[in-house]
Amino acid sequence: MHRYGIRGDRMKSVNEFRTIMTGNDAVAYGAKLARVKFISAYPITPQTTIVEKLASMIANDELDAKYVEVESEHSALAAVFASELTGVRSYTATSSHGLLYMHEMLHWVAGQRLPIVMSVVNRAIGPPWNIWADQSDTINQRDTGWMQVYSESNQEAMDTIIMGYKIAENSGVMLPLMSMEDAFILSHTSEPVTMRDQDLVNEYLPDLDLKFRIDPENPMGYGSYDTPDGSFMEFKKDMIDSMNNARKVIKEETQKFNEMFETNYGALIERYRMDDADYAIIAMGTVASTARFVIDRLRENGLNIGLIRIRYFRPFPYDEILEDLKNVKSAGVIDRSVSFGLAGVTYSEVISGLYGRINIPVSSFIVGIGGRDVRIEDIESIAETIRNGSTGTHWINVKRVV
Amino acid sequence: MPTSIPKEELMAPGHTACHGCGATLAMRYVLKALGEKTVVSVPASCWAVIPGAMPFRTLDVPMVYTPFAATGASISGLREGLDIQGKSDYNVVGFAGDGGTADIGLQGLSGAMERGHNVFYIMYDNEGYMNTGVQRSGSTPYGARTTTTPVGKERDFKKENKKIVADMMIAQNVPYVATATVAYPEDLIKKIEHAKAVHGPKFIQILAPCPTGWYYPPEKTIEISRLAVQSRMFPLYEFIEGRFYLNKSFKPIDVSEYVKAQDRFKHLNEGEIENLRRYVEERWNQLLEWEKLYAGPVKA
Amino acid sequence: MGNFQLIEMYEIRFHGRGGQGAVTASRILAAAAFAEGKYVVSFPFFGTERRGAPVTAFTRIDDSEIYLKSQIYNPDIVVVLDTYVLRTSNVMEGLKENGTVIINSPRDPADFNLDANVATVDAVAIAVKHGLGSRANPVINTSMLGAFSRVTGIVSLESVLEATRQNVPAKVKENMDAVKEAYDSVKILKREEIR
Amino acid sequence: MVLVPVSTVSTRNHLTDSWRIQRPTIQYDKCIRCMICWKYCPDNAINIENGNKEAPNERIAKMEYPVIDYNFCKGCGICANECPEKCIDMEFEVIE
Repeated sequence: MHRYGIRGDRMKSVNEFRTIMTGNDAVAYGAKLARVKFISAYPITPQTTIVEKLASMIANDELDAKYVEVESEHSALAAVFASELTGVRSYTATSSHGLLYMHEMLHWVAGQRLPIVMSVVNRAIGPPWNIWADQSDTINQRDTGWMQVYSESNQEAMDTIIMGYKIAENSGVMLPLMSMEDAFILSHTSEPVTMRDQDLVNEYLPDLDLKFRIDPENPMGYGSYDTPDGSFMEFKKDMIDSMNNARKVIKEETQKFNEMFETNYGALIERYRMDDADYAIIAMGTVASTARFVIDRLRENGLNIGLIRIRYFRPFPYDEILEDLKNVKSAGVIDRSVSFGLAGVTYSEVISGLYGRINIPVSSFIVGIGGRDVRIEDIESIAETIRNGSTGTHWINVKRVV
Repeated sequence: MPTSIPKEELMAPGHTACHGCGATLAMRYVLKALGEKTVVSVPASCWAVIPGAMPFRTLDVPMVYTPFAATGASISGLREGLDIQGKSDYNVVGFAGDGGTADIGLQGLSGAMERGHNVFYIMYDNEGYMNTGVQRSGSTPYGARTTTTPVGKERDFKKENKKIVADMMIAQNVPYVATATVAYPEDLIKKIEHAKAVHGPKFIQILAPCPTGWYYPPEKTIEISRLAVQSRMFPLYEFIEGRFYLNKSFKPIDVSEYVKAQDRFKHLNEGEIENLRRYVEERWNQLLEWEKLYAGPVKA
Repeated sequence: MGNFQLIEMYEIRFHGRGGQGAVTASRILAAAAFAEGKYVVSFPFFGTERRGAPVTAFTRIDDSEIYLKSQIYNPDIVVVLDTYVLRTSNVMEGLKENGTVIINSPRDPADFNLDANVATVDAVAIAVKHGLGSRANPVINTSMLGAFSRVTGIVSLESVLEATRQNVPAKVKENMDAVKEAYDSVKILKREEIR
Repeated sequence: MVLVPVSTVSTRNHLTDSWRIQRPTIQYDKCIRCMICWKYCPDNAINIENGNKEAPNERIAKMEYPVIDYNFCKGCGICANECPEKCIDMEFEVIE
């Protein structure tokens, strides 16, 4: 079977090596490579092995950082907020309800313009209790001022931590970044990962230099109250401007990373077999990865279909998607999350980007909620619905519950 | 100058606290005791508003504003962040009200104290949610009228006794725990000096009378603060690394003298004042027991 | 047997019970194939099972990067670490035509009467002999991989030995001896021989 | 460059004299320079200065003495209430 877009495993440096590891280990090594100095977290399945790995690195003197296990996720992000404000590169990781518990602090971190990177293992929100893959947790946080990246492989999960700090700390961005892995499908799955060379990472990612860090020589109030006629509105608008500015920075820094590490990450999106595609699937995370596999099979059967994989949900790649959809007959957007009263959140984002600019049938698909496996046949049925030029929302592989 | 209070002022004038604000005095004394190498974290509270709107700051030390429940965790992060950079000589102070400490921030406080960070947690206790307009908190005493325990026809004042966070901190065996109040700034500053000598978490609960929420004239703040101690409504004590010292150097007065000075207790009848009197006596006896239980050498 | 050629992706499903090391087995197999330059993915069936409960683990092996992230529904090979599982789960479910089942059992392959290539290895006896685990709870996963190598040829004995050496937490030599003994003692019955 | 919400201007530039309804006045000829008014001022609106010849006696005239900063005094009256010599008068502010 012929494959496209295979990432080479050529080694850039003699210090790079390739080994097998889980997504959570890859993420922990990403944080280590990014030279994080302070880590605070609260355990939650399936995030736990990230912080366990980091704690063990510190215990074995492989990582020069302080790890503080706090008593809640709210406190984890509050502690990371505070340490970052002192000028120390800080990191945390969470999942699902932990992320929801952090919600208030998410806004606080972004509003204070702290370039923190956090890993989130996407897990369903209860009830009922469910620990499996579902992106509803992070989709719920889309309006908190954090950049959001969804990875499709363990390698990408590692590299995104490194790129994430670089982008977040850019003086024209200064917004935090959330890096996502689908629960278990990446977090607990072992696959080959190239361990980056620390020297090369150091060259790519300099030390944090927070201009407004806490300094008793220069006392300031951080996040004081502001009035309707003060600058409050301007602060919020500036966050939007910075989020827009991040699009350019993401492209530049991803390009730089690709050159230095011989990777070929797309910036906001990745395209797969879109050049001659009549139909397009739009997806995020590991669903997109499975879609690549299925697209190869569909192509063998004569269906000219391609994939637009969204890497950055925030800032959202409206223009990039529009550019690709100009040439297709119809498209479908896959969401592994639920917004009650709306259903497909990514779908509605895509539609708002297209509105008034092109008019093709675009359908919405809800898959894999609560970790329901997304199978080859599920993507095949999605492709068939797209080919039929369908619109509307389709729930895939839903059972009749009696 | 015939006072031992340090002259250095790290809280500037021009802030926007109410007339006669006890919380402001608490901050002024704490910073005098700690000096300029100090970083303060303040959650939602009166003190998040006292410095005024942007672009103003009223402290001559960095002040970090955090959400309501974040004080304990934020001082943990500040401490570790500074230590990582070798700045261990800076004092890290959480300065939170009683709502942010006894209620919404209790989990974060307990966690920070348990983890043993070298921090100060100052609870300025004005016995209610004064910033939002005088609502009941866990730290509001029995008998007090607040806007959420209003005295209507049914006389629905607060029926529960004060949740005393300092006592909880002793139960948690925090290395330094003390109570203080603004009427005795020398005592307050001395306690912070004692706390400074202890490496680890330090908790100090400062009674900060609030003319706006306790319904008394603003010039009476110090007087009320003094009566709180003398009436034993707010006993002063110190718990230093397992040893408990109760300040008994006051000539006790009857609870009614304290109660009658504030309109928040105006509605109480003699029977209800008797309830308070009994409560105060029981608690005092409990503290005397602690003094025996955690007996230490005579203090210098 | 031993004539597998990697032209398509191989999908292997492990059935065991919590504590037997099915998940570790799937990972050591991936490590062995990875050492031979293959692309691999190894993952457990993501459950909340505790020790003793049935567990499933998966390995995919391919010449090129593996994008398929779904569970394995049509395995080429099924490895059964515990015959108890034969009663509780349909281990044959979705097995490819002419697929292979490798069972931890002292019995003969023909006894199982399965419509597949069947191999049996007395992994419990091997584990006990080499002091792996306890009699109540023998650790048999490395023995199963020795048998796997011999039966399928997807990974060489040398690769399995090396992956075992690198991945077992203790008793390295004993585990490697068990791999070799299982490799030598596995009994194989091809499907066409049944018919 | 981005907008970061930090406050840098000291409230020393923010006068609160307009908050005052009652105005305290120290009668220096009765003031014993105990500095209790300074100690208890929540608005930090009493400064310490050196030597004022208006004093009960020559010894006290040489001492540091309290000066109310009317730019910041909100007129809460704590100083007058706590003054042991009762030498601080509170009078309604007259706007001239």
